[in-house]
Amino acid sequence: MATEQKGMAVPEDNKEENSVLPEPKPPEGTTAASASGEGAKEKPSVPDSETKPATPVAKPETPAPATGDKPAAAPAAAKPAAPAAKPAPPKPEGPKPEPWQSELVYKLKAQYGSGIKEASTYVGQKYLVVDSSIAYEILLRMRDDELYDYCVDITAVHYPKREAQFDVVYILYSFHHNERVRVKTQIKDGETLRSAVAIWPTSNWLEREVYDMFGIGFEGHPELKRILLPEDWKGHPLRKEYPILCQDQQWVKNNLGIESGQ
Amino acid sequence: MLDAITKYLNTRGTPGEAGSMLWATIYILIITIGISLAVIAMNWLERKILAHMQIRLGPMRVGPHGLLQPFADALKLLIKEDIIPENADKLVFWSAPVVVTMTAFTTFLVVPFGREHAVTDMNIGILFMLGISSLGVLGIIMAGWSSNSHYPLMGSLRSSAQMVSYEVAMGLAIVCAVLMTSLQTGTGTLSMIGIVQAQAQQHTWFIFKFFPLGFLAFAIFAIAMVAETNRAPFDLPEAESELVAGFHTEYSGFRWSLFFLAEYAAMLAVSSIAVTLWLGGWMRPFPHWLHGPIWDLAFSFLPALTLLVLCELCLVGAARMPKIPQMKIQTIGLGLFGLLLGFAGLVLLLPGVRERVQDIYWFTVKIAFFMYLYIWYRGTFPRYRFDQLMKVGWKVLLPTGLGVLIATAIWGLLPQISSAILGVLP
Amino acid sequence: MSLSPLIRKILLVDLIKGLKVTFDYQKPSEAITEQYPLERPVVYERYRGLPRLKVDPEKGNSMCIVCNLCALACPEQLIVVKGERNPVTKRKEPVSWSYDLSRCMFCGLCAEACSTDALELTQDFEIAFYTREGMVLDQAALETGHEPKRYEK
Amino acid sequence: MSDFENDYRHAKSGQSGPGVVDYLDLDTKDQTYLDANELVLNMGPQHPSTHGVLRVILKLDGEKVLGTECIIGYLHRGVEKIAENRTYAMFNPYVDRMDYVAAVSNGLGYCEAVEKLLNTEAPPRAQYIRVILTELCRIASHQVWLGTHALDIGALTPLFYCFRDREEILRIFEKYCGARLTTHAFRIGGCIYETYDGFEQDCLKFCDAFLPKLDEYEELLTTNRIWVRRTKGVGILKPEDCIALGVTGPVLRAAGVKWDLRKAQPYECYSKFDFEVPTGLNGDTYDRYLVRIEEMRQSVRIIRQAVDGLPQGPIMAKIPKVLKPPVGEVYTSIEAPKGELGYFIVSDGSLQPYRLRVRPPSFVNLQALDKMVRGLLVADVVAVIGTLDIVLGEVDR
Repeated sequence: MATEQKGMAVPEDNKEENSVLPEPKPPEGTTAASASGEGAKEKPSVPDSETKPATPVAKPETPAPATGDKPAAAPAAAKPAAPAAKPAPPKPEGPKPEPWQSELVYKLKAQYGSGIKEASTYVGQKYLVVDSSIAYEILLRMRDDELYDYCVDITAVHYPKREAQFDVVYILYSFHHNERVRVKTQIKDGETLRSAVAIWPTSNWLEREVYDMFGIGFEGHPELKRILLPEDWKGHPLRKEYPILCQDQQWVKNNLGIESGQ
Repeated sequence: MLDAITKYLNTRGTPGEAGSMLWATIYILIITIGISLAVIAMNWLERKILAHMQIRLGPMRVGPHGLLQPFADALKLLIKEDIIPENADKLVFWSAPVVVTMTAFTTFLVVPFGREHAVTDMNIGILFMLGISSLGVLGIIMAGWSSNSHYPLMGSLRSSAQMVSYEVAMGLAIVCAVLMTSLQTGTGTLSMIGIVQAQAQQHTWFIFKFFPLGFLAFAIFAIAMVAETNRAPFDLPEAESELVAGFHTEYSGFRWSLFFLAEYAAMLAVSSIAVTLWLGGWMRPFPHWLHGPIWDLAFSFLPALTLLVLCELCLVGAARMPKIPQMKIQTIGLGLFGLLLGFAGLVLLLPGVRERVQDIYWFTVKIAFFMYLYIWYRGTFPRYRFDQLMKVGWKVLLPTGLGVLIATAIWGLLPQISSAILGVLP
Repeated sequence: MSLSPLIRKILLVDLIKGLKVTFDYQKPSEAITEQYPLERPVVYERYRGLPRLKVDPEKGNSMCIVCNLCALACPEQLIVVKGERNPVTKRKEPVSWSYDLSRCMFCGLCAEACSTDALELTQDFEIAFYTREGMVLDQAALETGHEPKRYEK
Repeated sequence: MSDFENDYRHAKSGQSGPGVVDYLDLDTKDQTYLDANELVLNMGPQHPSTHGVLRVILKLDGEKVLGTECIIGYLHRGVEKIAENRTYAMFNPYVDRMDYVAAVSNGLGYCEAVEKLLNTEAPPRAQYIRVILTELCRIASHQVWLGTHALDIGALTPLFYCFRDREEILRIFEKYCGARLTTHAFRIGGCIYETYDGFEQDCLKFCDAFLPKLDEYEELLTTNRIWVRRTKGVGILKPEDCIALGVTGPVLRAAGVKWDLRKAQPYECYSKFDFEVPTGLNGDTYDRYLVRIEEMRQSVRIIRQAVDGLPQGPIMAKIPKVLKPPVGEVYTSIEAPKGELGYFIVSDGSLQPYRLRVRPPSFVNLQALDKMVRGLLVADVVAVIGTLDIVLGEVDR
């Protein structure tokens, strides 16, 4: 147990340095926005304005001891960490994406050329990265010609540092091949994608959720509105610049009649 | 005063027959209080029996074995805030529970708990009961409509459709029984007491008459009466999983308790119709087969015996209570309750009392059987859907009822028909 | 063969089967209700309930060495430990402990992380408090264990 | 383009489509049917049978449903956002709180996904323990479903029988991992708890006692004419509709599609067990009922086999104490009691998931509600909500 403890202390320390930030971060409104934005050219106006009122309430509560405590704990853990930290880098990097070679990919590449940006497998899972302009076509083709008839999930990932900030991920499954493929496409903030509701009715709510959480628009969606959050909520929570301790104070005030829900 | 009492008691008739306004009032009071008490008892029993069917214990905290739970509930309902929805039609909203309760209680005017234990012996008794009890649906519609809310509205509309359609089948089944009364005397009777007397004369309960016709008619009635009282599996008007609480969703407190009272009173009322029409009313089992003074005496001890058994159960229960200080009051309470029952049982052993309560006792036992059935159904069956309910009412019960009616009539006329045929033949 | 279902239907066999099941279950011995304050529920050994900080039974000092692993492991970050080195024994001793039970989800990660097995989740499940502040346990409360409130009547 | 899509589009534009009730053109033509305007009934979020805080707005003609709109999100806790701010191990307890009826399955799915990301696998003994617990959890989840579904249709009693038997399962959970509902039973890389003494016997005892109880439920319901009438032909989903709507789990199988991730893409050690995947024929509520009942029997089969074959060995794979998965992204899914439960994790090589997406079966299945209840009665809406077996904690996350 004791030896393990030493080993454990190492990465905990790392954690302190690079990524335990969410709690300490929110307090100062402007710096928080700039820190979380980190040079990415997103529009910080909306979440930022929401952050400010959130902080005074959040501060005296629970995050305060956490912030106060951690610096105290970090040095203690750091001392044994230094020697043990060395073995970490030579650790194998883990699997790398490998090119996915199959007839499907050749066909698609032949047809769309550079529209297919990447076709790889990662730990046995296949994915395509396609240009956003042909995403709808690819999806339609995947369903009709390649028998990927079941749309498992549609989701998005936000990379604020990239120019095309969002990855929209379509996870498809084929009952025929018993195989899963992810179709990814990258779009910029403010751009829209063509809705896949006409291809899979299941996209309806999934796209609504993506819209709700990321603010990605889908053209041709029958009723693109928020699904999990209230209709007049401000901000899109799963964007990276949206802090975890953030809520639409105005909405809470108007609808719940309380100062803060936190 | 004493003279007046004994004079009436010696008439051996209902107050209506005796023309005694005073006694009629007393009877009405007794019946009203009795029904209310029965509803309270029913409330407790339903909880307990349903709980045990559902492998629970039911109320256990308020009083020993939750015996005081209904009283606690009643108290809670009485002191609860009386809420009338803002957009409700106040007058109708206010009067709906009154209408429902009044009709439910009024039906008991003609219910014969014994030969002389009815308020009056109306010659159209059964018709009166049907008529009054179908007025209850009016109150339900009023409640649903005046609440100005969707769930009650739907509940009340379901209720009205359901009651109307099941009353048809119910009526047919009742006509069968009425037909049977006319078989020996030649003239039938609609009087509740008359119907029981007809069964006494014919030496059979109508449920066994013309087997299986009597039984079929009874079965139709038994199904229709469940639907008529909006109980599971026909409890669509108040289907809690669909309509929250149906027509009384918006009611609370005392008004709600009136609906509750009315529902159980209606259950008792239709059960008493069933008992009167098919199960020989106040008659004890086998009055003709096991007759003679010894049997009479033996059967007359049963009411007292029942109470004594209950008393014994209470005392055993009290003895088996956990022996801890917290349960002391409950143990004493249960013991006292048992002693009270035992005392009542002893009183019933007195000869004069013994004879007078016997018919009430048998009537009550038979009604209790139906009440148990109600609870049993509720514990077992899923709920019909509205269209299916209608289908059962119109497509199954109504044709069967008609068939049974015609068959009863033919069977009843068989002697005349055969003699006519024999007379025509040379 | 085709007649049999019809007869079964007319005789209400399906309904009677159901009625029989519910009737049979009426025996009081079948009831599974637990009369809670009178009957205590069986709580098994690994139950994750109220947290407790162990005291070394021989020396009488806290077994906590302020390694802070529990605080780091806690997903809700509700544990705050502060300690300082005891100049005599040369080991770290806790100065203040705070465990916010109101936010705890009893996942057990803190007890798993504890390097000296000082922190454990006990079988005490009666953890109702009158105030939110009362749910923030300090070292004393964690060590003595919260006086088990027996709910009786 | 399936039939469904046409219906769908027509419904959205307010026109009648094939297979949908004719009254749908009410609002466009502004004419009334028997002088009755359509009734908008708000069902929930406080309603006895919306299984939590689902709100359904029903457009009714009398009692006939013309259209529905689900309003969800009342229980939204931002699980995915929380995940981005927790380490991999820290997030594990949170997944239990999504589908709290089948917490063990959720945990399994999450551990599977992170293990895939780490490119490891749990040791055999851990896999067997996981399978046993997950199958117990499936039974428990189906029992809750059966009880509440029966309650929705008006049968009060099965609920208590189901919960009594579920209690036995929860007791096993409590003995094994110390919690009954939100178990946090598995850890990334295996299990942290070794089985307790008598674990195997408890499981076998449960299996033996459970099957007769299951027959009892069936006696109460399967042949009961009211139950059959209430469920047969109600809420029919054809296989193509199921696939188009992404509906999975027992709902899909009841439509006749023999697809179970335990068979199709076996995870853990499911490939070693012999079990059937029950399917229905009509895709109605009754078939879904039968499929789930049969699934419980099959789960018992799996548990028995797994207990018999429980190997010895370590229960935790060799993984670093602090998880720092390599950069990459994976999607793994398991067959949760309600359908395909998937986790899509994007790792940026740090301690916390860069993005964690849960593919909740309830959420996707709930979408089919509208399709299923068109033209049925209000009472059927309740039955259909029950048969979809949704857990709002998972729908809203």
